[in-house]
Amino acid sequence: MNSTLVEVRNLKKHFPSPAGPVKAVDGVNLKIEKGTSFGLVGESGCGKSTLIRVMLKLLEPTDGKVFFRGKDITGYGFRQMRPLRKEMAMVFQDPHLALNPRMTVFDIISRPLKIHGLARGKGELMVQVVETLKAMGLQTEHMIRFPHELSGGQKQRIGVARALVVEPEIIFLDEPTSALDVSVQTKILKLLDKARRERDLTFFFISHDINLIRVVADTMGVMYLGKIVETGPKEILLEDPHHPYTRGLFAAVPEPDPDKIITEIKLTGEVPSPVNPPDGCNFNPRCPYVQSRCREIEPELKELADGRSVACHLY
Amino acid sequence: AQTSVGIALQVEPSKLNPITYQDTETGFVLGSICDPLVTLDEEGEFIADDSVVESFSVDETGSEYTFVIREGITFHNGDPLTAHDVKFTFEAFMDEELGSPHHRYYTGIESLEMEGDYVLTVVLSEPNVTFLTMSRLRNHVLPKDYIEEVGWEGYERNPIGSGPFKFVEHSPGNRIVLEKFDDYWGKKAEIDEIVFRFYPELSTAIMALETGAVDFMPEMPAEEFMDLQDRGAPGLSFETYQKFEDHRICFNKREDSEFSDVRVRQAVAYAIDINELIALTRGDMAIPARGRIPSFHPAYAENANAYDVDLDKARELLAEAGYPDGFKTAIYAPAGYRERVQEAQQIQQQLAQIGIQAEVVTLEWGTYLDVTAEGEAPMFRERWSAGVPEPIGFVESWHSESSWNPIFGTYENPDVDALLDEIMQTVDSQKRWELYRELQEIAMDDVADYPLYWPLIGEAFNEDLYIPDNLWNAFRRPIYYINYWSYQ
Amino acid sequence: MSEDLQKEIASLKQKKTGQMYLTWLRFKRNRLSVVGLSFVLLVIFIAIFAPLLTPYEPYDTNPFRRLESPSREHLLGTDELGRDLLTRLLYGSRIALQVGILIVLFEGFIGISFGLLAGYFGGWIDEIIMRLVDVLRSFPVIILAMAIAGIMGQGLFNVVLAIGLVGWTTYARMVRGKILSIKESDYVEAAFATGESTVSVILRYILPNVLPTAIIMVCIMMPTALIASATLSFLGVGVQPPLPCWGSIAAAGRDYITRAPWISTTAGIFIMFTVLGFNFIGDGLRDAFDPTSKRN
Amino acid sequence: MKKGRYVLKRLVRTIPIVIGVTLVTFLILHLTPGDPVRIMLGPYATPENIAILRAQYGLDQPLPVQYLTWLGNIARGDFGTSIRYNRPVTELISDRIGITVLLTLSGLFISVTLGSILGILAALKQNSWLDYLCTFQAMFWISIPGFWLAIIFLYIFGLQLRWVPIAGLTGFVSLILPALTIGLQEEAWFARPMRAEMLGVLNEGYIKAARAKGVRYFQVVVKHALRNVMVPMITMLALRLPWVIAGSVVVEVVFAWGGMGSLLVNSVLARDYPVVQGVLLIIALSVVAANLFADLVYSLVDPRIRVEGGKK
Amino acid sequence: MEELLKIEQLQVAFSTEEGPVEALDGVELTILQGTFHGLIGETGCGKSVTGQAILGLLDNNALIKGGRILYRDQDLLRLSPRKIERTIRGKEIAMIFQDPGSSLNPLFTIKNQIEEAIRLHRKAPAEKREEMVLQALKQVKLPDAENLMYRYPHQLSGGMKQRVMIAMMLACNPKLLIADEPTTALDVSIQAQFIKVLKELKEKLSLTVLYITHDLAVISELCDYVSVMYAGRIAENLSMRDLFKDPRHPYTIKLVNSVLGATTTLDQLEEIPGSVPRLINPPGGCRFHPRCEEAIPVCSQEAPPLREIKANHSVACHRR
Ligand SMILES: Nc1ncnc2c1ncn2[C@@H]1O[C@H](COP(=O)(O)OP(=O)(O)OP(=O)(O)O)[C@@H](O)[C@H]1O
Ligand SMILES: Nc1ncnc2c1ncn2[C@@H]1O[C@H](COP(=O)(O)OP(=O)(O)OP(=O)(O)O)[C@@H](O)[C@H]1O
Ligand SMILES: [Mg+2]
Ligand SMILES: [Mg+2]
Repeated sequence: MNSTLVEVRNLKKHFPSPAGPVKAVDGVNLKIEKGTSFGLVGESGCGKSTLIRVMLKLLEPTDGKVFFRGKDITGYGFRQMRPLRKEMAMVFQDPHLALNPRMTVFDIISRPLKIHGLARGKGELMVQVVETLKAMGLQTEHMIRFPHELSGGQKQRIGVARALVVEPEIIFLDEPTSALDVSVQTKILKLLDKARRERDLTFFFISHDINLIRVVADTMGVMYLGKIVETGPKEILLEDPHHPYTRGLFAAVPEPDPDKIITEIKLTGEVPSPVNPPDGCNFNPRCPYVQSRCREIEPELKELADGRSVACHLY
Repeated sequence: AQTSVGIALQVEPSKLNPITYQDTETGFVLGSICDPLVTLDEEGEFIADDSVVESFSVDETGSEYTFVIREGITFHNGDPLTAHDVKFTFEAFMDEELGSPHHRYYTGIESLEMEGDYVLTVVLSEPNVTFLTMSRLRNHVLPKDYIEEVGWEGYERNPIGSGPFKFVEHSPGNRIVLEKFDDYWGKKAEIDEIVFRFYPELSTAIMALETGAVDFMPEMPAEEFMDLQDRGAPGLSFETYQKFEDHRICFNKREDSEFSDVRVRQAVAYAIDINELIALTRGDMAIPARGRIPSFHPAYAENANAYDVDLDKARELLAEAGYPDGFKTAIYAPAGYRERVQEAQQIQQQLAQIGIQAEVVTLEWGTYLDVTAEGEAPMFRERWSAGVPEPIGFVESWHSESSWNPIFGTYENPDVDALLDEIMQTVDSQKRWELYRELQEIAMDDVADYPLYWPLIGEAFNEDLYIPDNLWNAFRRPIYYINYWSYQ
Repeated sequence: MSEDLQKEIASLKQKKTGQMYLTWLRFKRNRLSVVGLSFVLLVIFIAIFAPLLTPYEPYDTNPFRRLESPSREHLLGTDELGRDLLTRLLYGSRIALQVGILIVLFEGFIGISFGLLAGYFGGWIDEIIMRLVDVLRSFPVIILAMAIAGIMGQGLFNVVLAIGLVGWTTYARMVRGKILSIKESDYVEAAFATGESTVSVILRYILPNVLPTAIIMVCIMMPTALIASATLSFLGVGVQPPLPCWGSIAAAGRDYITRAPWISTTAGIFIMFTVLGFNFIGDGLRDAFDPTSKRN
Repeated sequence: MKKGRYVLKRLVRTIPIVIGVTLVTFLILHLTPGDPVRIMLGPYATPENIAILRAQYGLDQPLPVQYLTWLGNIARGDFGTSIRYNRPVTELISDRIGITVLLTLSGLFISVTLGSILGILAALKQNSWLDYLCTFQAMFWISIPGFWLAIIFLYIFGLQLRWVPIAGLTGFVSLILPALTIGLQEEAWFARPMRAEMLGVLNEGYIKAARAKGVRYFQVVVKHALRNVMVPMITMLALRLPWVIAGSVVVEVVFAWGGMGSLLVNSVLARDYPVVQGVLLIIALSVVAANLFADLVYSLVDPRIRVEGGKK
Repeated sequence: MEELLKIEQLQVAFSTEEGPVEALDGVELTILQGTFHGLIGETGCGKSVTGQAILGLLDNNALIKGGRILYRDQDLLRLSPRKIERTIRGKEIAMIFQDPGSSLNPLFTIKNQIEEAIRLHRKAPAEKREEMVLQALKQVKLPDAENLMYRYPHQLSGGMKQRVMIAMMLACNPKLLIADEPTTALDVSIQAQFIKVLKELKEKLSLTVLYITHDLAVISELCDYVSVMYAGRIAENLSMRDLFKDPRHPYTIKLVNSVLGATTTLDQLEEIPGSVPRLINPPGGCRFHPRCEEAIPVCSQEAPPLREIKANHSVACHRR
């Protein structure tokens, strides 16, 4: 039986800027069921990273609520959040930036254990760190290295190890492989997948690579300009994307197959600035099916019969 | 041939106002622009030569001074100089509003009376034999009409006088230029132009003199003079004369001070080797002092105890005073006064020999004045110089009621007070000199202050420059008589 | 298992060259910085052992042997009070280091603390501190210091105060800038995401990353401090005699530049070499501390 | 953001700095221990004189009132009256400011040109002997106290070689040594950043792109690189201005140029507070103005500031 | 088809403080007139260095240790820098770079920068140049070109900048365009638009392009021939079809199999064990051997030469 682990309601995050507020996240609703993997795709700048940071309370939301295990954690302060940090871990996009250059690998991985009091004594700490490292395919000798002495893939494995070591309930992954080469990417993906299956973890995975989301996610969401435009079970969405943006996006992905080439370009133009998103449906300037109400009324995220939700006046 | 003379000044004259200036440099410049009312001869007697008066006289009561002004003198703008101008000048000094630093010397004037255009009588409210001395009548006669027309600020911008040179320009921070006044009534200048240049940095000034960028530097420091002379710096001539000045150590003689005990002061006096100090900062450009009044003056006290170096005696005196192992104290000197700071360091070494550990404290001038006046400085290195022949200034501070008394460390001796009072009232100068001598002998026994030396002034100047011998003298000084200079 | 592990790690650690050692290796590669280091070490050595290096006392005057040119007896000649110049210069290293260190400590402490506050907390604290920095930086150090020392009086302490009053702004700006970039960095965010407290983030993540900058700053600011204090001496408001301070020796010697050029010159050279030393070290450290600055 | 708004914003940001500068200038002289008037007049002053002067300078008022009065006077161009010269401070400064400006600008000119040329050459010939020479000479000049350099220069070129007259400001020749002293000292501060910035810019994509489309290297350096280096160099210029001014104070004293620097030194030593305050304020305000000016210049050079639509 | 550019045994090293980096060690490839030639490989394998070597734009610390780059039978490596500058760059060969953000000079308008290229390589009177700028921008399908050319780079989005770059380089009228990962920084939807523009240009102008990327999917969209690089060497030269249908080199096979497609599952994905070697002390013999499952002793001793196994397909492997 699935139960909702994390839920956000009408979450908003606006950054002040000289030209007006940057509406990075602008009314996001989503639910992450326990034990599943939620994959969120969207193009660069649509607010994916910001969403994760708000959900993790690394940034204060402008509006909306975040629930964890049904509890509203929106107003939680540092102390209240602290025990939850053990439950919600995060893996960062760029492994070169996510590790403190002045800490050894051992320090980096053991810090979360120490913070949450998960190991008694130095011996136990070491055993746990080494085990985690081994699980990541690294050796004991890596423990005394500094990040700059590691390759990109190794660094990202440390990043994953840091998230896994506290045995969290859910891991938020912000494009964990986009800075890596394909061959290295495979390694990380497999490690993550293995960990998820072994530990019954919940994933919240974001990426701009649809193929990647397809591989790692059970449930999929598509984000555009700070909003979720379509979400639902992966198979349904991939099979038959409804939202014009989803369709355009899927069609634009090139295939590593000479027989399948992009024939038609459905997405023209560029993403508008999040400072001044268009009125109504914010996809309307690029939408081939645009109607007059699209320019005035913002479509709600409606649940359809097949289990997906879509924010479009067409449905 | 060269017709211009360059003069190096270390400080830029503040403003060319004969009434209000305080710095010697302004005096140097004004001395060529303006004529004095009376002058001094080589002995320090007041005379009428080179001045705007033909003659002057004092009545037998000593309270009426009559000046007969020379006829035919004109200011640089062509106006004639008359008794009106002299009166105007006196009034300017008396005018509190104008803020002359010498104002108080003129307070004794009751009235100024004119007889015709060329005779002025100054009537004092009570007899004062030193009126000429105190009112410093080296000061300059000013053009009344011109000043009334342009105002004081206008005057400062473009000062005129009746002197041998007229003002051309003052380029601030850079130079002041004067040119020969062709209609001068007296000895006409042979030099066409004087350029005063300002060198805040001593070494630069000396280099300027050496390279011929300037020809003369008034009151050059003894050390630099000695150096140029010893090296025989090419292109320069050298002259020396004694200044009316003395250098001394002052003690804080207030009760809480170690130096309130005369034996301690004597010990210090015995420990200080004046010859070393002179060697240090002046080479042979000084005469070891005996008493305070310089030796060329008739009031010189040959017999004032001079405390030749005697360390044993010094130690003995210290022990008697209760400091067999010496004590810790401090010697203060104003920062930026190189000689005084250097000598203080030497004295520190000398006192160390008798166990007195004196720290050298150098303070910025203003702070130095404050600290010494408030009696916070146990010992300090002082200097007194006078521009007039009456030596009263040297000794006045010993009077327990003098305003200078607390500043120089307080000193009380009824005999000294009585002698000083007597000096003030003695008209006969020979008798006065005698009293001065007696006074100094008493004070030296007390070591009221400890005089160190009387400096000689050496001037190095362009060897092509001819400066008459009679100007090399404490009371005349070449810088005030540039109209007598010439190029050979 | 855990004991074996500990042993294994201990042996690994032994084999592994430490971070400091690597920094040192990188530093050593830069020949100029080694030269700089040796200058500075020499100055420190001299400062410590000055009394053993010379038979003379720095304050012993001799009016009859002043301004002597270098001789066997007085290797660098004597100064204007007949003191042995070399002795004074050797002892002068003490004052130089003292002045330099005091200034750097003073301005470093204020600057780094304010920089930390401004950079970390941002907002109005940052605004106020940075405006103050802007204000103070509008005054040339020497000129403000001169005014302050001129008013408060001279002396070592006032020199330190006067120079430090503007000097700290340089630290504050650097440290703030560095912190802003560190604060924005993913690894700090990652630290918060794992539940680190603010204090811990500052101590474990921000400070260690600011430290190299701060150390480099010290090496860069030391020369400025030394030169500024020498200049104050020259302008007549610096450290006062008879303290054997290089700046005041060089400044006092200027009056004797024509007859005893060695006074000013040697003092100037002592200053120059020390300053050069710190500059070289600063340069070397900048490269040595930043392992990523070189291409792999 | 429109250019006008940018300019306005910069101006507004300057206001608190200007206020701060006046406050610091004011407080420095008023928070010092001791009574300024007593210090000004020295110990020989009578109590009446002190009282008169106190009233005259408004020192009997509470501090904030004094500040506001002072500020009001300054706004009207009245910097008070010099104690030593008994003349308006404004007049004293305006008489001398020209000399200091001349010296500062010529020193700045030498340092910027020399520094830029050396920095560019060093960057273009990275790791060559020229590069090392450039680094070394930069280190050398900044390791020498300015006054010492000035005196040595004067000694060598003035006294020994007699190439220049030691007579203060007497024409172009007399400008060479002072300007060179400042120029050499400051040159280092332009050469090294110039080198670094130039290296940075030369590594930028648009430089490679320009070369890839066949622009001659010389052209690339002159057109594409130099203009981009200008922005950080203008910042450097504004940043170094206080130091150049400080340098010219020292140089003025040594070379017997009576500019504002000499005036300041004399006034500090003579405790002529109104002058000290005036000079301090003028210098600080010109630095503020220079910074403002630099900001405005960027906006001319850099379209990212000039033209609306800055992305980040 | 005519060979436009032929690289033979190109060896490039960089001197660094830690020692020489042997970035390229015997690169061989041939670009045919009118084709798109892909160059793929993982980060740091030397793709960009190869591209830059062709144009003589290597960093100062580079040392060309051997080989030839034949462009229409003249060896570019033998040309003086001056000659390359005057006769090759822009005129014959142009290049666009990965980062669209930094490839345009922020201080000049688009028009100014394109005009510069036109002035250098095409004889046209000043009045006509504006027209040509407009033409160039329209050619790459930039909307609102009339206004756009007066803008500054910071006012454009990444995709637009990259298209301006192409327009600028094409304005030079080069015979060969080197594109160094031009789409890596772009979003998929923008990338698709960009690819489309390139394809159209290929047809219209019969453009020859050396396309550097690590994205095999893009290769499959655009390229006719492909060179696979590994650690400074060419592993395999082959046609695009062969890359997906008939790869021979163990590295190529792994690489192709590690790419996610629309239908691949995680289990199908292959990973390459170990990590890319550092080029300061590269492994002897075949540089791939430490990570190769099929390695035999000779692999660690001798570097395999490129051998043609069929037309337009050569492999550098001892086992094939
Ligand atoms: N701290 C911030 N201040 C102002 N704007 C911000 C801030 N962080 C993000 N933004 C803006 O918010 C928007 C969304 O940013 P975000 O980083 O969440 O996008 P993303 O989807 O993660 O993009 P990418 O795929 O490039 O990582 C962007 O327009 C970005 O410029
Ligand atoms: N100037 C240089 N100095 C030293 N090493 C260099 C230099 N330029 C490149 N290299 C090295 O040469 C190798 C090849 O670099 P290159 O930039 O060609 O890789 P790439 O294949 O383009 O990688 P990417 O996909 O990351 O762009 C790398 O190992 C790099 O570190
Ligand atoms: Mg992101
Ligand atoms: Mg590359």
